[in-house]
Amino acid sequence: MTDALVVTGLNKRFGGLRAVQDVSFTVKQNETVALIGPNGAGKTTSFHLITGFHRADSGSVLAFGQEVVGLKPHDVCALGLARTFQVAKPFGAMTVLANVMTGAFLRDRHVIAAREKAREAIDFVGLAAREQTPAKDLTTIDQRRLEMARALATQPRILLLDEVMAGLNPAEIDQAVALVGKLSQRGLTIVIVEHVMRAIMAVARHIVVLDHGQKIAEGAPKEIVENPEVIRAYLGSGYAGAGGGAHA
Amino acid sequence: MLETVAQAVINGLLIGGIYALVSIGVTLIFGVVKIVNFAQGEFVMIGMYISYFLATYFGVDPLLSLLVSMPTLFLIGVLVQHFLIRRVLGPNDMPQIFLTFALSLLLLNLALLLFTANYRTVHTSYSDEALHFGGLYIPEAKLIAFVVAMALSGALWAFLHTTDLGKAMRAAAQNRDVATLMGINSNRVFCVAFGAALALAGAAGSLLMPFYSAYPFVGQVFVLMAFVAVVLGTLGNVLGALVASVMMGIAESLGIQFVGADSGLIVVFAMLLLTLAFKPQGLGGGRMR
Amino acid sequence: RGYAADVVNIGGLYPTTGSMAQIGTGCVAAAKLAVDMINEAGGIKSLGGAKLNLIISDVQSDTTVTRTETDRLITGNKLSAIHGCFASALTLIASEVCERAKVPIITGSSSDQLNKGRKFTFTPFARASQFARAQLQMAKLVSDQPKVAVIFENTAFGTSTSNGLKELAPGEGVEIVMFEPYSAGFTDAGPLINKVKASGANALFSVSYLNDLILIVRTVKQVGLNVAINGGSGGFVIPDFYKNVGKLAEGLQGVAHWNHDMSPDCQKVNEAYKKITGDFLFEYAGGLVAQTFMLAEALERAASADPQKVREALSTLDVSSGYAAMAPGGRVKFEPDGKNAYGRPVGVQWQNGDLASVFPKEDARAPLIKS
Amino acid sequence: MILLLLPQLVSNGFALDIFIRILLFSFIGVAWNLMGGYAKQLSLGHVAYFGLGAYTSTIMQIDFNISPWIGMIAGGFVAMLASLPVGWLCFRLRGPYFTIATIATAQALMLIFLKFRDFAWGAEGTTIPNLGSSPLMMQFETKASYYYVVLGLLVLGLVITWRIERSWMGYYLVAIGEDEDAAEAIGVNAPRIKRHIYMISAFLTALAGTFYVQYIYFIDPATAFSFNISIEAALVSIVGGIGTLWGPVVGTVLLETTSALLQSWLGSSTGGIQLTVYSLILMAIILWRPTGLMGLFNDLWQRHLDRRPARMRTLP
Amino acid sequence: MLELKGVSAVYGAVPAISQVSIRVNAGEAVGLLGANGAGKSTTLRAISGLVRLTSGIISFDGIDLASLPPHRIPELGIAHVPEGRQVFPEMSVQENLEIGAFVPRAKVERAKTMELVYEIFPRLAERKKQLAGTMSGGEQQMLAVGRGLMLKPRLLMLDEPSLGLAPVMTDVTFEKIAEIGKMGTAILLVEQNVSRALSLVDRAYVLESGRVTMQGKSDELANSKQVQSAYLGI
Ligand SMILES: Nc1ncnc2c1ncn2[C@@H]1O[C@H](COP(=O)(O)OP(=O)(O)OP(=O)(O)O)[C@@H](O)[C@H]1O
Ligand SMILES: Nc1ncnc2c1ncn2[C@@H]1O[C@H](COP(=O)(O)OP(=O)(O)OP(=O)(O)O)[C@@H](O)[C@H]1O
Ligand SMILES: [Mg+2]
Ligand SMILES: [Mg+2]
Repeated sequence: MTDALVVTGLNKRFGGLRAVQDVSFTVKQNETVALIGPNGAGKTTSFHLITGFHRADSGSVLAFGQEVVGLKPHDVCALGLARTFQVAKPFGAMTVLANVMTGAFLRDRHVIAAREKAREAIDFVGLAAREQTPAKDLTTIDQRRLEMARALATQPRILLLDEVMAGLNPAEIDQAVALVGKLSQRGLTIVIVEHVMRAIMAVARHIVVLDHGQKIAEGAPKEIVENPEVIRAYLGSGYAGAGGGAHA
Repeated sequence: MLETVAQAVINGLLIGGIYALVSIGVTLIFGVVKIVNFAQGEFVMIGMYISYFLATYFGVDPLLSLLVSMPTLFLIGVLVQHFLIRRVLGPNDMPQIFLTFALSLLLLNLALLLFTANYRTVHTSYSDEALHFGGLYIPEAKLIAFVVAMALSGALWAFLHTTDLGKAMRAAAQNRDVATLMGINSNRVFCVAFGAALALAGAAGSLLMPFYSAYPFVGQVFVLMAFVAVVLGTLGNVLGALVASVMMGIAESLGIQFVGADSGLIVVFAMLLLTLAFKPQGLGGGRMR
Repeated sequence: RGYAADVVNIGGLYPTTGSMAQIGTGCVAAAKLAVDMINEAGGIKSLGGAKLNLIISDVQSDTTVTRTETDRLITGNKLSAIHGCFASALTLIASEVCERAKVPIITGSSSDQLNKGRKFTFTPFARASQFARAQLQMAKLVSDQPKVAVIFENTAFGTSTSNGLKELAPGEGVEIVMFEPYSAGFTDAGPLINKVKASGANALFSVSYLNDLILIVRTVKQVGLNVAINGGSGGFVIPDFYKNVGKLAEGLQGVAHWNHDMSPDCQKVNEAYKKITGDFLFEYAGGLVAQTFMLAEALERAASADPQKVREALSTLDVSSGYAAMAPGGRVKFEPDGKNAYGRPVGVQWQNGDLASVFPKEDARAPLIKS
Repeated sequence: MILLLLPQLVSNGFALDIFIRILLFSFIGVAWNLMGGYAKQLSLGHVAYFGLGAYTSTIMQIDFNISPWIGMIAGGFVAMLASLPVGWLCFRLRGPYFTIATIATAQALMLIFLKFRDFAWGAEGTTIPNLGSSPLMMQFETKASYYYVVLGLLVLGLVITWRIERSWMGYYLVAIGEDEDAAEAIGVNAPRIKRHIYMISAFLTALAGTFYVQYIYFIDPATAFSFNISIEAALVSIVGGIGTLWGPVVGTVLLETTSALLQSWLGSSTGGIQLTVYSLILMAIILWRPTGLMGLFNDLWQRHLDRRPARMRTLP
Repeated sequence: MLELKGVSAVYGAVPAISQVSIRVNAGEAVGLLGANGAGKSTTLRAISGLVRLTSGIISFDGIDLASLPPHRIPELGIAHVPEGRQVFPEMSVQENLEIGAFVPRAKVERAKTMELVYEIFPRLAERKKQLAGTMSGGEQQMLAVGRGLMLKPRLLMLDEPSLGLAPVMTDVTFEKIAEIGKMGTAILLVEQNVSRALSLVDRAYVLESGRVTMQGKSDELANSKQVQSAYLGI
């Protein structure tokens, strides 16, 4: 079985700053991988590179064996890679339903079919009650849910989630984690960026750690939280001390 | 031949200074208030009429009348911002554009009603004189206008970049609510910006008066050039607008000389479209400077 | 009801707003003056002293508005005739509407296109091509070897006039060293005059509207260029020109449809107009007074307010005295294409702040001053 | 229905003329609205296509004696083709950059038609030959016939808009107008969609150009490429409500009626009054309803719906 | 120092908070907890004058805030770090911080405060010239907090300061907030990371659907069954 996502030697500079340096990692099909690292480590930039919003200076990204570096974002999406944005970008003037239908049209141009698919995605993320609300009137949290629903409506095979759980309280995080779990059960491959370790530990099979644009560690969650390098750069002593149980 | 070219460049440079005054006003309003002011040309017209009437009835030299036209237009700017523009500020830029468009139509026709369509000219001692160097000449009135234009642009740039009020303007432009949290009165800041931009238009009017005629439609002649200049020099970028204006003046002049007298604008438009094709953000890069 | 004869409605189409408002407002004043004169003199006698009723409409210097307004004037009022729209694009449209509605239109516009296949369009004044010939002949009067730079605005007015110049120059023994259209409404005449200077011309023909011309004349002064300027018609022959350039205008030549000193009649009307507006009667406005009288004359002969009959009367009109004959050449008789068989332009020169008729001899009221 | 019978009911030619203008500018507004309203690409250079349509059919008619009916379609295709390079250039730009680039292209086109005098009559322009009544050549004796032609165009424009609005394309357009990056992220090929809608919009605008020339019997660059037409196209949509099916129509009805009434009341008085009043009214409308009059109608409609049981309110 | 009495506010016709009464004493750190959409941000916005009150009184040192124009409120020494990293995207990091000290009371010590901010967030010092809009999410959050500190506030209101911060950074930030509190600045903290928040504040209020439903000392709340199940996920 081909791997879902194979990133090799990815590089991106902004002026003098090397935001992403020689990053390589592999995501197997139907696996959930977390991308973590301190602020400014290059996680969002990596997402931009994979989905075509930035053009990589060098390196390759294979999605199910197909090269996507150089493709436009819509082509990448058509190949089955859907993403969310760190700062949600809803279509403010459209209703929640219309937002999600717009995503659904990628696979089915019929309005009625698209509406069906959209409703399903909306239900899935728990926004059914707000179906007719204009997106600009949603709370930031709901806007992120909407963005997930919209991405799901494109029927992706790989879903890239950028901090969709930021700002949730622990109880809400548990719900969100369950949601991601359900997506995984449906066969989706997921790459998730998150600073909430409670969530990472719960969903990720495999963790890739970036720092200053470079990969500093990679492995199973258990190994990662004990990796002194990761503790120094990212988790902080507070986390190690609390033995991973605390909310962070 | 060389002389002809040199003269063409001088001519272009000088008129570019006037374009700069108009376009910097447009770019300032865009940079701060985030609207494209289609009525900017009509405010130049008002400046011209102020200078004209002061010169005709009180014998005030148009250059001195700068001291009246600039404050008057500043005040008008504050009022326009406070009573009109403020009400349509929002994410949608269509109403704003058309509000200023309607304002332009209003001012133009009001001028027609009050001042008739007649052309009005002021003759000063320096109006039709020029400095001659060999075969080259520099019209005095235009030279003065150019120098004052450059000085005003420089002052504005310094203001925006070194003073807190200047920074506050840019902050308010980017996020009004958060600017309020910083203690910035965005309403007042916008009024000041709009006022300053109109004061520049007023200055342009007064500086034009010694060598140009005032009439109700005069603003439209300059405003198209100003728009091209602000886009060419990146919207909101004062330095960019200045450089672009001067470049356009020179391109127009050379175009008239070497492509054809009816092709000055074509050359300018071609320059705009080419620049945008290769640098969609304009020459000034992506930000307000 | 039919065309009752207690009042006769005449339409006037003039831009009193928009870019041509300048001339349009003067025309409206002149048209009103002419109508008052006719009415005071007893109206149309063959219609029992019916008064003329002038219905003015603002065509806003805009083509769509012109189309609509011409229609509105014709259908909304029982019009006997229309005059108006000196600007050629507007006149062409108004004329097309009038042709289809079968209402005669008399106009001061000099566009040659107006004389192509039209039955209801009458043009009592000189045509664009005639202007060119007069200008060339005047150039010969000031210099033995005229080397002319022709610059013209890239509008209908500019191109049609200048085409004549180019065609006729060789025949008139005039050398054209520069022939350039320019974009009307420029911000700076510097580059253009720079080019004229480089051409080595000793005479400059500028086919321009007022503002461009003001800048051109002032720039020529700044450059210190020594050329004889002929400003043609249009913006050059209106009072505002002198008001704006002052002394610089002295000695500049032009050609006009009409001039206020051509005949005692013209002078009389001029005085009356001056009393109202304070300015002298400029060509389009003066021509309009004459046109109004031509219409009155035609109505008189037709003894009917029916537009068809008025058209018949106009086409057979032949006057050589009175206000209706106030045209250079002194006689008005329309040819089948609507041209005045005797139409010609008058050469003028700014002298002491006034516009003096200097060419041809028959119309001259003052000698041409050679600078 | 009433619209169909209108010419029979209204005998006054002037009133009919106003209706023709209303329909024509509604149609231009509808064409503009497809791109400017739904996809929020504020073009102020649509007159470029209007002019190209006008010139194509007039050149075909006068130089080759081809019926303007055919010329009209040909003009549409010329405009469509022309929209490709213009779109290629302008769509890389966003916001005011886009707007000003469109103004510049339209102006440049006018200057080119002015410059090349031998190609299409230059600045002098030309009048349309008077053929009397000749429906095959789009010349009619009665105003009513012109009325039906332009009514047909408007219906065409509205049907196209209606179909697009309800389809995936409509959703894509609005999405692009809201946030192009987000649209790309869900697989919307924004450049292509914009290109397509621009072509449709240009095509329709060009049809209006042909009709216009045939109706006013005259063409020259200043008329065919008048900035006012670009403005009017956008203005009627904005006043009526952009991105709505009926917005441009509502806006045109309001603005054209106002301007026609002002013109007939004040048209003969001193220069400037009617336009002064007109611009005041325009400002008042924009200040009062920045989102357009359709917003008002929708609010009223919503209020009406609110009084009914909630289940009625779910969309189909 | 700060007192809200029966404050209500609406968005359009939708009530966002109703009859909210809270108090922050001088030098005290107070938390504002609650689920999404409970009205926490709205409460802060009401204090800053960004939403209009439909009823109630907000007073600060006896001054009625609702009667002041919103831009006068920071002059009193109230800093508000808004939710969701709202930096000025087209200004540099340094300019953002300068603007943070726009009011006269902060301007005098601007250079010194800026040193302090750079010390807390070295990343900002490294990127003085970078446009704020191109910073990463977490970097922007640091900038927003830093900008709030620039005001030299007497009352510091923080709306989810840890949003998007890496765990190490969260630790540092909370430490510094605690330090600032110890130096006498009153703090009003909105935070989803409830256990963290409770360990920092002295007292807290719990909002539910726009109403205050619980209040008390932080340790009391931390031990309350209700809080534990609803907000701590225990
Ligand atoms: N357009 C840009 N210009 C300059 N620098 C940039 C640009 N975009 C990103 N950067 C820098 O590149 C680095 C990586 O940013 P990125 O957004 O990928 O971080 P991140 O890992 O997502 O961090 P966070 O967890 O804070 O969201 C940051 O230091 C950021 O400031
Ligand atoms: N701009 C707005 N327009 C309309 N409703 C709004 C707006 N902002 C907030 N609301 C509504 O007001 C209520 C309170 O929102 P608020 O942002 O204060 O909640 P919060 O407690 O800060 O939540 P969060 O944890 O999501 O930040 C919510 O129901 C929300 O939907
Ligand atoms: Mg990030
Ligand atoms: Mg909040």
